[in-house]
Amino acid sequence: MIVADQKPIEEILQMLEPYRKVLFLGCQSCVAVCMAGGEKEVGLLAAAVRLARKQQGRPIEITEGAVKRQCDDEFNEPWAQTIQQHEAVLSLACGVGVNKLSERFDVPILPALNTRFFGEVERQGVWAEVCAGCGNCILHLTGGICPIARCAKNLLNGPCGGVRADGTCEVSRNGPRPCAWVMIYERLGKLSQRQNIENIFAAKDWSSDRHGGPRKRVREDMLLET
Amino acid sequence: MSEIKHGSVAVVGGGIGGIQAALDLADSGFYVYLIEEGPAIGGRMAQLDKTFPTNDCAMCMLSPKLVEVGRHPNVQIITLASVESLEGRPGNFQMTIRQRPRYVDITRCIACGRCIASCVYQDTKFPSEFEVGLGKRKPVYIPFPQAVPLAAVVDPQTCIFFKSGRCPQNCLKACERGALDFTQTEKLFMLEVGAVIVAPGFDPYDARRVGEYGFGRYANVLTGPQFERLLSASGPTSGKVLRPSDGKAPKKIAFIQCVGSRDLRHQRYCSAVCCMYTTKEAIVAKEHDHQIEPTIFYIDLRAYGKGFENLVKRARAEHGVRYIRSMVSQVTEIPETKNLLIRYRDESGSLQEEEFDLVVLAVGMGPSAKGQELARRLGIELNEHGFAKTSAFNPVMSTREGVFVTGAFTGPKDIPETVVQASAAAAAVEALLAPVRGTRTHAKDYPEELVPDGTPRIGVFVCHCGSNIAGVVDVKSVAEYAKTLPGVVHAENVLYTCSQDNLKHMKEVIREKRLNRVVVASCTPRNLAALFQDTIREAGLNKFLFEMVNIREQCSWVHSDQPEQATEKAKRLVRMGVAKARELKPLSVQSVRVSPAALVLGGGLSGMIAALTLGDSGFETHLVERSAELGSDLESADVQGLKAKLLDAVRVHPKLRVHTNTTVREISGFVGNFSSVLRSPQGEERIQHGVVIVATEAYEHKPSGYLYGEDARVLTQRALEKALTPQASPGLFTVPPAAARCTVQAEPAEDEAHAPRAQGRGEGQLGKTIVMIQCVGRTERRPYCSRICCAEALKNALTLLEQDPDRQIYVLYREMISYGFFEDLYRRARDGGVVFIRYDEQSPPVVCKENDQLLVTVRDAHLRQELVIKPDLVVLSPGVVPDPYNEELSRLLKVPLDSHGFFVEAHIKLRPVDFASHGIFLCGGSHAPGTVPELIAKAQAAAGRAAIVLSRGQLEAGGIIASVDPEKCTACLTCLRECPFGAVFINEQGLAEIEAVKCQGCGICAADCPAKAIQLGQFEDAQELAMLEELFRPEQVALKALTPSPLPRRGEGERGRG
Amino acid sequence: MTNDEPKIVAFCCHYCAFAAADLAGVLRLKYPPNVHIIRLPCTGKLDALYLLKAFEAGADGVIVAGCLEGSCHFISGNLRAKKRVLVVKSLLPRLGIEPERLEFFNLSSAQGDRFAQIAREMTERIKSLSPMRGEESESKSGVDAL
Amino acid sequence: MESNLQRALEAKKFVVTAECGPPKSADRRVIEEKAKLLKDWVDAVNVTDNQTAVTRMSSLAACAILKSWGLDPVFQITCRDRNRIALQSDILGAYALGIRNVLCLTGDHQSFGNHPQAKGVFDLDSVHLLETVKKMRDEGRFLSGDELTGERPAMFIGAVENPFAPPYEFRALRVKKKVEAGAQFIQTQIVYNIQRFREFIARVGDLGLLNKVYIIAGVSPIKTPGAARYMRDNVPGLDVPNEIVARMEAAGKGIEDKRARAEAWRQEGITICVEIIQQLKEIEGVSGVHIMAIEWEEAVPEIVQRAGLSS
Repeated sequence: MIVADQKPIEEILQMLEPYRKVLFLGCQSCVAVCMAGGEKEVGLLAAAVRLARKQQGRPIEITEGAVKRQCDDEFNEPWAQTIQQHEAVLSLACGVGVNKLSERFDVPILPALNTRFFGEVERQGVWAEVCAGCGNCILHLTGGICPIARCAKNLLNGPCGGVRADGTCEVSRNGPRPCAWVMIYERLGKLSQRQNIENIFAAKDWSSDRHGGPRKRVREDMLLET
Repeated sequence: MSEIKHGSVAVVGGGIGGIQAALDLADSGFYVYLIEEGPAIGGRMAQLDKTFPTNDCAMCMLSPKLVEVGRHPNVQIITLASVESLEGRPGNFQMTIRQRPRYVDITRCIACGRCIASCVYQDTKFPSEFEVGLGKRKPVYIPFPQAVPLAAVVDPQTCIFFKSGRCPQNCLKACERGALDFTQTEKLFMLEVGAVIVAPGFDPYDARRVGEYGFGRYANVLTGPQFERLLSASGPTSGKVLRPSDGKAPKKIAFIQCVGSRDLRHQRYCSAVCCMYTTKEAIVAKEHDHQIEPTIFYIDLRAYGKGFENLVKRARAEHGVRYIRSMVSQVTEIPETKNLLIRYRDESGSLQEEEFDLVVLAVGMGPSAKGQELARRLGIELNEHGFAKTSAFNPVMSTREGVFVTGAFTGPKDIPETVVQASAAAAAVEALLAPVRGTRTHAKDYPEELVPDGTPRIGVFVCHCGSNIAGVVDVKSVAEYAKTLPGVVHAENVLYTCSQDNLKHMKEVIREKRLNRVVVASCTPRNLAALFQDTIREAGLNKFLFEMVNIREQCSWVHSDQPEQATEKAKRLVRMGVAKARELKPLSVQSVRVSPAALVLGGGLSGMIAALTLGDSGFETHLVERSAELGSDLESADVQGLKAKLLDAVRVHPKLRVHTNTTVREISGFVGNFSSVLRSPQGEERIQHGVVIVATEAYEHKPSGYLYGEDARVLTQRALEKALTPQASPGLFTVPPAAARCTVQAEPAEDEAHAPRAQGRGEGQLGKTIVMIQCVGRTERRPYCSRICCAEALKNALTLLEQDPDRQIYVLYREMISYGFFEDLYRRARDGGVVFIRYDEQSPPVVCKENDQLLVTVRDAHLRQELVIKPDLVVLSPGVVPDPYNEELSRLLKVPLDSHGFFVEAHIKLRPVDFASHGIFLCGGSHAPGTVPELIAKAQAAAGRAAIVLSRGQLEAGGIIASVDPEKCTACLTCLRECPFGAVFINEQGLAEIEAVKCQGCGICAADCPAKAIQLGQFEDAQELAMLEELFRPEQVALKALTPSPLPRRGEGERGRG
Repeated sequence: MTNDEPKIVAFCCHYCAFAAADLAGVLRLKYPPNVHIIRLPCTGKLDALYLLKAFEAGADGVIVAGCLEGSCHFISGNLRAKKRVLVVKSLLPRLGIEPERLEFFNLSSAQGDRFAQIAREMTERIKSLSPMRGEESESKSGVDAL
Repeated sequence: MESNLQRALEAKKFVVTAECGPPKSADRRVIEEKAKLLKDWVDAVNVTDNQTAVTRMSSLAACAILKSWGLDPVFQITCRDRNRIALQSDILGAYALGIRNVLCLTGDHQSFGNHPQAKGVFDLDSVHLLETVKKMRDEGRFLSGDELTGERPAMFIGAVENPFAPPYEFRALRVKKKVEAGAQFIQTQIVYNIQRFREFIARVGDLGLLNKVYIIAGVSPIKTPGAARYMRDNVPGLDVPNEIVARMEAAGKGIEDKRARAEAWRQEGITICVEIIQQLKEIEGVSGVHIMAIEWEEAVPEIVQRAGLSS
């Protein structure tokens, strides 16, 4: 799932500064699941913005809505007329939704979210990055634990020396997290597959990652044009 | 049996025990007469501020029960009534009742208080029974604000009209409802009942009789029950702890324990609850006022129940409560300050004097005087202490067949034990009267529901409540205003909306004006909403198309000094109510069939009792036991008779199916409809059942150290018990249930090695000098009191002495937990020469060996010196631990375990044998350690609670529950993770769905659903937001269209704008 | 509703705070008439949106009152509500609204006096703040008439 | 063979290397001062590469300065700031400047430095870098396989390992991977816990690596008890036993004069360091010590002398 955060309200208010009539459009997919951009958040954010603007003495008119998936034109299309009746759209989708709407409509599409990462639900209210979408998976060798996403240095031959005595990583944004390589080592032990990492992993071909430029996937047989 | 005639039951006593028994019976198909001496039900619990060990608010727990029993169609509450006589036989009793006049017609009284205000006595003058004399009342009064029945009462003892005959009777004139009636006279009438449950409770010991503490003479000496009222927010001081003498806040408060208890001059037995209620009062006092320094003087600190130890720890550590182990010899008052001087010996034995601002006496539980009279009239026997006589093996059976006893009438008890016994007594009655179940109860018929059309047609009824509302609020203008609101097609003001004539009128208006929503603006919905809902249902409307606006308790009564403001507020509240009503939707209630069978897990004492009770009540019951035989926990010789009887009864019972060598592999479903797979060596079998009872037991812990297992002269109390030929009569004492299983199954070799050798020595060969060590291995990991070990040690010590009076027996203990009547054993043991040596938790006794001589070294906490004993035998009390199988059951049933591995009940006070998950009940030692009678009562209670579900045949599901809009659900699992009741599941479409039967209607899921896919019936967002929008809407702003549009919904957007 | 009295919404749990408000009535305790109670089955039902909507609708203060901790009829509803209130409380100043205008309370059904006291104290507390900006502009335009 | 360090190791000398941190300025005199201080006492000098991700003078340039003063520099190069193109280019340049030793590291994470906003590169990890240098040297090819068109960088290749970070059993295996990748010598994290270090060496020995790679144990004198406590409590991958902290604390006890107390602490720190070196000397398979006297280079001569290592 794509995990996103709502931008700070101050930043959103600043973005909306020039407008008096705005559509707040949520997305009921990933960002709803990660509680950043579903219908509930649309309602909350709209109420907050209306309140703030009322306090500033510059009321704003907000229409609220949410679509099933903002990354598909077909879901957005029913909103075409509504979108055009507004000065701007504040999209509560991931960056994909903002791009998608921008491609289609000549109205400023503003991002309400910061799109963060591909994540798992660690427990309710906590999402963790576990896949970096590098395009070249080695999870079968590392016990299903991705060193690219879960090691701060993307090491392929870790762990580095910065492992704390309790096995957590010295780079600890948002609290201690286990060193990916300690996890890999322990997991492979359980699976009796330690030999997987006794040999040297080759230097990674990053061309499959976004470092190789914007990516596209094509399924020839599914193309409709002849 | 032709004799079983009446499907009705008399419950005598309207305290928490009587209420619980009445509700259980009424819910399972019996008609109940709830007979109460006083003017209102509620009993002692209503007077409490908080309850231990959780310090929950007593009234918050009790009040919903009061309302429930008060409104129950199959319960008739008869107040101011006493039993005159009881004739007949079980199943066919004739009970004569004498009812004193109330001088108030409760069908007319609306508890407005005008009669009280107008009484010729300007000031409250007479001591209030409810306030235990601390507060005052008038001759006409309402017993307490939450009383049921909620009506005034006239006390002829103090009413001047009755005393002198000369009174202007202002009250009669003041009552707008004509409810007062001084012509009422005493009535005698007869009830036909199949059985009787007697629950008259206890009398607090009269502290005046313990003269040395000066109660009644010194103003600042109070009793525990009085102090409880001081702490209560609704008490005489509004919850402020103030001294009676000068109204000042006391700083140093002394609590004196065992006032009247454990005292040959007074009550010999221990009152069982005072240590804990005092601890609670000390904590709550401290919470009210941090300046307070509480000191508790005690003899033994008896924190033996579930969660008790923890409360005491918190009292010491977090609240700084000072505990002093000392008997206070005297309290004297310092005349100038009215402070109190307490003289006591401290633990080093030196005499101390300390001054306190307030003294609270922990008075014990005495047998109820009225209960004793009642016993005489009912023809049941009392025991030597004046409590009801019961059999150890049927703790709720009196000496007269068909008459059951419960609660503190059978001995000192706390609330959960009382509730357990109440449910147990109800279960016993159900079993007795099973053939006539449902013959006296009635269900109401309603017309078919009209299907409302889309446009709201709202009727608004604004209540005067006599002058209660109309005296402050301009009711007429509120009704006029209501007419202007969108959707309202009828509005009127009514003198009493709840009166029978108005209810009839309401139904007519609904039909004539084709109303499809009704708003009543009157008093609190907590009392009367159900009445109005019932009324509109009688008129063919769905009962959820109703909204109640509280303009009495939350308007006229609190703003009586600002009538104009109150009127404006009433308008706003009505406007909100109407706004919500416009959005209301009919909600459906479906019936779910109940599989009329039970699954009982655990074939020990508790499991057998529960299964037999259910079987006797007519329900097919599967009794599942992991091991090869039932009752293997019943090992002690004194319960062999019981065991044989139970095994026989189980074997021949036509309703029971016994599955030994069987485990449960899977349990699915919900209350009323469980489906389980049982696995045995014969294969797997799937069974359908409506309820589950978890009845696993607890084991004697296997001790380590103390040379146990190394020297055959060191054994456990259980092993000793086996080695002794029991002399005592059954019922006097108890054994730890299932304890044997540990020794027999877990460590057979070792135990056999002990027992035969001990036995080999036989009587008299156990040695002359015997040391018993209590609380063996009670550590941080097992910090709870096992409750039963002290009594067991005392019993064995007495048996040893009976065999050979020359024996020297030492009992090394931390606290002597001989609660209730076990105190007799303690006293007899002391009289018999048993030496009791108390040791501190920090310095436990040490057992070692020197040249084959056992040596026990102990530091006597009282003498503060080390003693060395050379015993022939060392007996250990290692406590009990819950069945390790509980962990698996906990996972299978999704029911919680506490940190020690015991199951956690739904509510420690009021639902002690229920799990929070509906349809699953618990009993047995794995719930909490207990004596045989305690476990039997718990097993009966669990069976009784389970029988309520089974007896219904159908369960109602729906109404105010949450539901998921599958169009919007993104299956994020938030609801599934949050639901406290496990009501959410992911359906075959991969979307969240809510099991209607399990949903309790809290709305947590609806509030957190990120896709806004969940709504809670009657509290939908559209309804709540409509109220908010209307609340402060300035009049000039145009009214919204009749059907306000909520958030543009995704579906609409997609289809509508496409 | 007088213009100088702050307008307050109190979201109350049916089992405790609502019952406490009833008890305040039974005891005839006084509190300002601008405090309006909305009954919830449990404060667990309280959507954070209601809090913002209450301010949007013109409330000057919002009270949320649930059961004492550990006493929730639905096990954890009051704890969920408390967290939501804290989140909205931290949001308010960023919208230009004093966080003191919103408060969460735990009380039992027996605390009628405490309910009245809370109602009075919140009223006083909000009086001490400068009026909400939105209200000002509305009053200026003469719309607020009630 | 142009590496002094390699020569000394092959001659079975118990070598001493020291560390030189470049300045946070463009001042070459700082390097020169340190060069003068260390010149006669050590076999080689490591130059750190923006250590702890704090920006300093380039390691390559500082190495060149040391070289010009006649020292044998060890060029520390990290993967944090350079991708594979830059890494290989710097190796070539270093060799051209006469630098003969290279120590390949992954590098401290940028979040610990003075530019936590920086983008970390981590294109390769240290093992890959070892392979790359080895390939350039032995096969005359770049990592991509493309050929070098002339002189190859004949570097003496080193790596690091931390015996004191979990998983402890894996650390020796990681040495093995590094040796296979091309490491000829290993410089370790600072040793305070001799016991754990012995276990590490034993494991390395069990893998048959001790005759394939030179192990140079890291040591470092402690200046103050505060520093000891800080290292014990706050630096991941350092294992400072309590007794060492206690010794440092005891050293200053009762000394009122601040200066005298500081001096007592320093003396005790150096004594502890010397004692550790003496124990390390006794461990078979340890070929020398690497003295990391961070910003306290003047202690190095005293340590070397007192440990009886002076050449």
